[in-house]
Amino acid sequence: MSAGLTVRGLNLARSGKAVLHGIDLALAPGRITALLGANGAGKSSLVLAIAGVLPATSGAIDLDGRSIAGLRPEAIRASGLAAVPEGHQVLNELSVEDNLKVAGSHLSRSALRSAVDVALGTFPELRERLQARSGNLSGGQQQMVALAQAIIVKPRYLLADELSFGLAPVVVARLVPVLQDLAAQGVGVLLIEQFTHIALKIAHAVYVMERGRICFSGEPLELIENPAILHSAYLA
Amino acid sequence: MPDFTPFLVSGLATAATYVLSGVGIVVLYRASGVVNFAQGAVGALAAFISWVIVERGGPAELSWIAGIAAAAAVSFLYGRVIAPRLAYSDPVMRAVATLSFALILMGFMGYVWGEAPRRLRLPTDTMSFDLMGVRVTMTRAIALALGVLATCVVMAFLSYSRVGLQMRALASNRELSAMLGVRVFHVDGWAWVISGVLAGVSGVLLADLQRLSGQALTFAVIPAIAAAVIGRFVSLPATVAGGLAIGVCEALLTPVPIVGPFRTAVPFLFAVGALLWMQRKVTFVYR
Amino acid sequence: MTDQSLEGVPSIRAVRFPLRWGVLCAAALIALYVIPDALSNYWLRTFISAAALTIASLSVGPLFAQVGMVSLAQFGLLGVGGWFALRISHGLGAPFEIALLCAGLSAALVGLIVGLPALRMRGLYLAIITLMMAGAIQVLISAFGFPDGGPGILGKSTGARLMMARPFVAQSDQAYLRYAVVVTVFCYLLVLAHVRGRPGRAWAMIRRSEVCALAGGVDIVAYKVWAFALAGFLAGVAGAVLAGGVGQLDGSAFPASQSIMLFALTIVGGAYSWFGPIIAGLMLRAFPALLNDFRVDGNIATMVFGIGLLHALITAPHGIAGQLSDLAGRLRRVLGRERKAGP
Amino acid sequence: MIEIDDLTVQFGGVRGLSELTARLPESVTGLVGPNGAGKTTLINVLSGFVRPTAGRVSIDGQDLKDIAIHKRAGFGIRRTFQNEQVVENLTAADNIRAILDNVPIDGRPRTALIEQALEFVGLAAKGNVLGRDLNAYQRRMLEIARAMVGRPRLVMMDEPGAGLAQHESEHLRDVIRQLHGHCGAQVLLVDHDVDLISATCMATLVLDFGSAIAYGPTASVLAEPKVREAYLGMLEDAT
Amino acid sequence: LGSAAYAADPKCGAGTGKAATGEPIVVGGIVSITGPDNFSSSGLAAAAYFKCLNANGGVNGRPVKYLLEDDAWNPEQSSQVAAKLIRDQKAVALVGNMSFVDCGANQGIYEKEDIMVIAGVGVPRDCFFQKNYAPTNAGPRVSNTKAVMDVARTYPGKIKRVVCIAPNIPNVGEWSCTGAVAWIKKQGGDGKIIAFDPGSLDATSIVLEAMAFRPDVISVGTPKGLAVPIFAAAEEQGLAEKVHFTGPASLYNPDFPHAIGKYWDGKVTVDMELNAANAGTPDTLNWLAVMDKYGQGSDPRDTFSQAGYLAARVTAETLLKMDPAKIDRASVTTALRNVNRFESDMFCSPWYIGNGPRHNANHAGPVSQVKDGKLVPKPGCVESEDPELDDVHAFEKTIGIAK
Ligand SMILES: Nc1ncnc2c1ncn2[C@@H]1O[C@H](COP(=O)(O)OP(=O)(O)OP(=O)(O)O)[C@@H](O)[C@H]1O
Ligand SMILES: Nc1ncnc2c1ncn2[C@@H]1O[C@H](COP(=O)(O)OP(=O)(O)OP(=O)(O)O)[C@@H](O)[C@H]1O
Ligand SMILES: [Mg+2]
Ligand SMILES: [Mg+2]
Repeated sequence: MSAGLTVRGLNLARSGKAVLHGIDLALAPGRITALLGANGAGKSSLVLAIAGVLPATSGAIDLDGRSIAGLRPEAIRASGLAAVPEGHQVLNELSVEDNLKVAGSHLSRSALRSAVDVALGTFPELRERLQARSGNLSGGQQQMVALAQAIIVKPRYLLADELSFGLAPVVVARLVPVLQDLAAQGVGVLLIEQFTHIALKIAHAVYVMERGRICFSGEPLELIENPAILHSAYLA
Repeated sequence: MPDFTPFLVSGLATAATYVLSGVGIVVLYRASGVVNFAQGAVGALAAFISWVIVERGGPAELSWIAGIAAAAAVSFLYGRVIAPRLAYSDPVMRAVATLSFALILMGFMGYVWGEAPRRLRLPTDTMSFDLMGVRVTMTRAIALALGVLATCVVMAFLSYSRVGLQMRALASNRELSAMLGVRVFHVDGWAWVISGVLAGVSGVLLADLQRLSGQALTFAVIPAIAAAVIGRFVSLPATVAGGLAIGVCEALLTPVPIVGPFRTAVPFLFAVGALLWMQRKVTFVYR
Repeated sequence: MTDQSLEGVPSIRAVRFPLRWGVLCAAALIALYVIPDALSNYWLRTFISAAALTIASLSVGPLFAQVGMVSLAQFGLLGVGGWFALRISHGLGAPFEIALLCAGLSAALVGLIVGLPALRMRGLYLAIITLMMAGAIQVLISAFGFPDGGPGILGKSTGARLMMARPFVAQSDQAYLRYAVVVTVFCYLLVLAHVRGRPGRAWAMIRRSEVCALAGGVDIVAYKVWAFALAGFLAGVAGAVLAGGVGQLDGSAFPASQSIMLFALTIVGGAYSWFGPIIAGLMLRAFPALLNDFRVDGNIATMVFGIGLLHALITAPHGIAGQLSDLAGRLRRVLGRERKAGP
Repeated sequence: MIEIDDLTVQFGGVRGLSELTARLPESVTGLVGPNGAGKTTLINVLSGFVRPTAGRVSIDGQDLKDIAIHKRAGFGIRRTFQNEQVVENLTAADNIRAILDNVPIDGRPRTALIEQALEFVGLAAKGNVLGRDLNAYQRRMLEIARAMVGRPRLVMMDEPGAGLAQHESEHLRDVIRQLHGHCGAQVLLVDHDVDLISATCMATLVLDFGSAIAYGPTASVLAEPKVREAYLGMLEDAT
Repeated sequence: LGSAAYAADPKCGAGTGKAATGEPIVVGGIVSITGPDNFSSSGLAAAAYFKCLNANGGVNGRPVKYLLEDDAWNPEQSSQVAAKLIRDQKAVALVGNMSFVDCGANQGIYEKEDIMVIAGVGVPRDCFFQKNYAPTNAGPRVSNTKAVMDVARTYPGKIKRVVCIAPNIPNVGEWSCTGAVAWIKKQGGDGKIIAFDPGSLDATSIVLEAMAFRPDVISVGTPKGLAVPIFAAAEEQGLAEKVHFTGPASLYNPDFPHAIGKYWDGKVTVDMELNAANAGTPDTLNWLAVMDKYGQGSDPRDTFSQAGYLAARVTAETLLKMDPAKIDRASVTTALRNVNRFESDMFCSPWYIGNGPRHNANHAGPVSQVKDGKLVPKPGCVESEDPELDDVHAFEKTIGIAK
């Protein structure tokens, strides 16, 4: 009955300051769900909490009916949820290739090789930089590495924080069909994106956050038709 | 002009213990980003435990194994219980925390065993052969062989095994590694155990070759750290070369008049030299 | 917004002095006048040492808190300062104040010469290099020993030892304790002037990140050198105060482990707070004296210090001073609430 | 006026910049290009963090080769970072004061300069707030304030719009537009938000593989087919 | 021997058997308990003796209140506890001191307050060059000289070259070796001092350096803890066959033969500052009896303990001769300075304090040999012929001790 990622009543504090208040959110397999909200609304914090990096104060997080609240990040990753944190974070000291290998270290050698090939198909820019120290890559290239790391593991749920962060428009345009493809294969995608028009275009469902609370959830169409909702959330 | 050959031969064995310690330090740093100032103290503990067992009439082999196991255990314990609580503070604080670990171990050893005269003996002490006019015990030969062997094994482990790759990932960014599915505690544990074992071997050998004293063995970490600095905490071959150079230089300076008494400053000079060399090209990669 | 309101902003929260510090000053002056006479000779000497160690800790704390540099050689530099103070005092018969200043300057210089290669490196390397420097200073000190009144540069006497001359105005232990406290206050003011001024802001940028500092036009090496020199100076002054207190120094008292202990207790005391160094000074000298009174094994003290440091690093990165000021803040809030609720 | 001649930056086997030659006279210039094109590298060369392998750059006729990194702020080359670099334990005002310590202020009172700068980026009320208590957007604005105090010649911004929401992005636009008029500095702007570039930049330089592929008035450059192919892709069709 | 010690009832002071109840006389003592080594047995013996004295009438009815303080090998702490004992507690004398740092650190206060220190064990040079400090032991320099002289006498004509190894500690290292080297040079031989950094670990290098001098005898003049690795390194090189090994009294410790191992059996001689603990002479037996009855079972019965006992005894006997009502620091200092002859069968020759500018009364004693895991004294006493003692000998003539 409970396929999907559900978050119920999630509260979170960072450095003693409450940043999430009773978040309810559901992520269905095969659908792209957009999460919008102003700076500091708490989107990234929510992603980190789901991924197990930030310990939630209270609330439930279930993955396909199994509670993952309180698990360590690596365990959550192992149960099929991949999160791409914001700010193009990569393992700076490692080469691009090693970055990809680390992400796929649970795969067999041959499975890993083909998964890496698939990821490089999406980001051909990385192919000639495979041996480069990833800390030396440009910001956009690092974001590509981070996304590739998520694609490699073939997750059942993908949380992408600031998908287009630092990416050239040409790359963003290339990513859109990739995400849609993933969704078509049954992956549940949570998309956080500064360019609202892109997010609303490809999402099946939308949540809007305002100061640590969900203030809207529904169809993208509702928001497109009623831009005031979004506007007030951003000006909050 | 004094004859340096005997000093060279004697210095090599000491150098080998620096190498063992230094390699342990580098492995740990590469995996968890901790510069372990307690490496010497952990080795000292191994030596004391071995000594206790031998004094009680236990078999020598058991005594080394127990000593080294104890070293691995305390190292692992620190890595499991204390280090994770500091995992997100900066590298300097993590290094300083190991200093306090060293203080605790030092105080403990001082309290339990004090500084009474004692000696740790290995059966290999009595076997010896002559090399260039110096009698070389098997212990020394073994120390050198172990130093080389351990380095090779650890190098292969780091570059070819998955755990090795994951160790490097961990050192780069713990939080992100965890998000990428690296089993942090598991990998970390490996690193602490390896470094503990290396510390233990080095401690037992040093205690045999030189002196069984908590203070002295604890501060034997300084040449080992200097060796690791030469390897920039990354390169094992450079660490090995550094450790050997420091140990041999210290010994070779012994008969040189005037500078001889100051030869304990050799690690310092090497480390400074290495730092100056590394500074030639300071590049900023920022965006 | 007026100019004054901006001027009044404390630039760094770490050194914000408590309110009504005028009252505090007055109280301190009275205490300074009264307390030494009430102390036993044992505690007088203990507090003289504690004052010196407070200065030493003051040389470690700001370096760490403001610039993010860890120096594990400060106790060695204290020895260097002591050496020069003794030599100048014995050799030239110079007044104590001159010896004090020279001690500070020479320790700053020695620290700089040895630390310079590491200053361009990040914190960790600096920590390592200074630890080794502490070891090297230990070798030198035990090789040369401290001057005890003889002729020549080494100043080794062949007859009886001479004690270092104390300041003219502070011959007795009581007066010397007051003197040491005043010197400590001067050191505090020196640090404060730095932290509140231009160097303090430059250090804050360096601490944030070196790119930030470079892009902001900060000459990183120069400001780091300056910070290190200041720390060396304070350590040297501490050495002179200590030498004046005991009358002479012993080569065995400056091992690298003492430098580590000094750093450790500075962190435990609270490097970010103005009274952290005082706590550190007391813990380094008064606490062992207390333990000694109770006949506790020194090894146990070492373990206690180690555990204290670990505890501080894990749970209270701002040290005891940080916890105390948290407590004071909480008390003030509670009291404030009561007052508000009262009328 | 930025003059770039035959500028090459080699990172081991990779070319960050490849024989780039350009004259950038406009008061607000955009710098765009695909990921890894060398935009950040160019900014790093100008601010001194990267040493060119060959070629030269000069600003207002002054060859930058002769100016040490930490002296460039004083000379007037200022920048913001993609990862903001606000000092957490200084107040917003002191963050700016720290810069004023190292740049010419022409004898004007510092407090006035600080107030003006804060006012300009919309942080007038935040002068006493510690850096760590500012939010991401305020920090980014504070960075801009730090970059524009005390006679700057060139203010470079590396992706200031990344991650900003729409209305914040609009405020940023206003600030960038007024920057030149306010302090007289030339502005070099790197961003992947084409709207931001079009709205603020008079001219735009497009880089690809470390070389210029187009330069001219922003609108016409962005309309060039090779730019659309290398950089913009089919995004317009998607929206 | 144990039974003999038990059999004897300790004799202290007047030996009345009645506990002293009068106003206590405060006597202090500074030793190093915590730190690199537990260096306190001298003070513990003094404490035991004063307990015994108090149980036997005390000082004409006044008990001695003996306050023992730990300086933890730290000069600062030493000066603190000195201030406590002398200024706060108003001690009339310090007795049984045993510390590496006390002599140097407290010289100023001892002279300023003019208080006499009858130390058990002095090590650095300062302990033997002060007007107010009189140790009952001989010191490492005298001891080293005697050790080398003894080897030279055992193998007449064979010993020409001497190496003396010492830690590079100011006022201890070089100084402690200079006597032996001066002596061998006077005999037409040659000597070399190897001062090594105590922090240095590499004993083999030290031994090799010593061997490079081609010595006939090596004196290992280090604390016992540092000596063990040096002997180990020498064993590794099989040196006992090539060179004679000896060492000063710092090696005279019951654990020492065991620590260096069987290889050295019969191959090492160690100097003694006092007659052996198991000599069985009356005063030795009395000391053991005092320790058994008034000390702790864990207190060491070593040569330092003997020294502390002697220091306490000489003090007590001096106090006993004074008017109990007129015992203050000044009178005690004067009385102690007037001690010109004190005899015990632990000493090879009479001991004294005297009014001289420095004190090194103990400069003759036996030498022992490592045998069957024990240190066995050789018969006879060796008299140090260190030229540095010339002034001491001259002073002894004035008080009629030396011929
Ligand atoms: N490391 C941190 N420590 C303490 N508080 C933090 C930290 N990071 C973020 N916060 C606070 O948490 C709140 C939510 O921040 P978060 O980064 O989750 O927002 P966001 O919606 O992702 O914003 P953005 O659009 O800037 O990415 C903000 O009020 C912020 O001040
Ligand atoms: N320090 C370095 N070492 C090696 N290669 C580098 C270094 N810095 C940059 N590069 C490489 O130089 C090229 C240009 O990088 P740069 O950061 O200038 O790109 P960019 O145009 O800013 O891209 P983005 O839009 O993604 O930020 C990239 O391929 C990058 O990998
Ligand atoms: Mg975010
Ligand atoms: Mg870039």
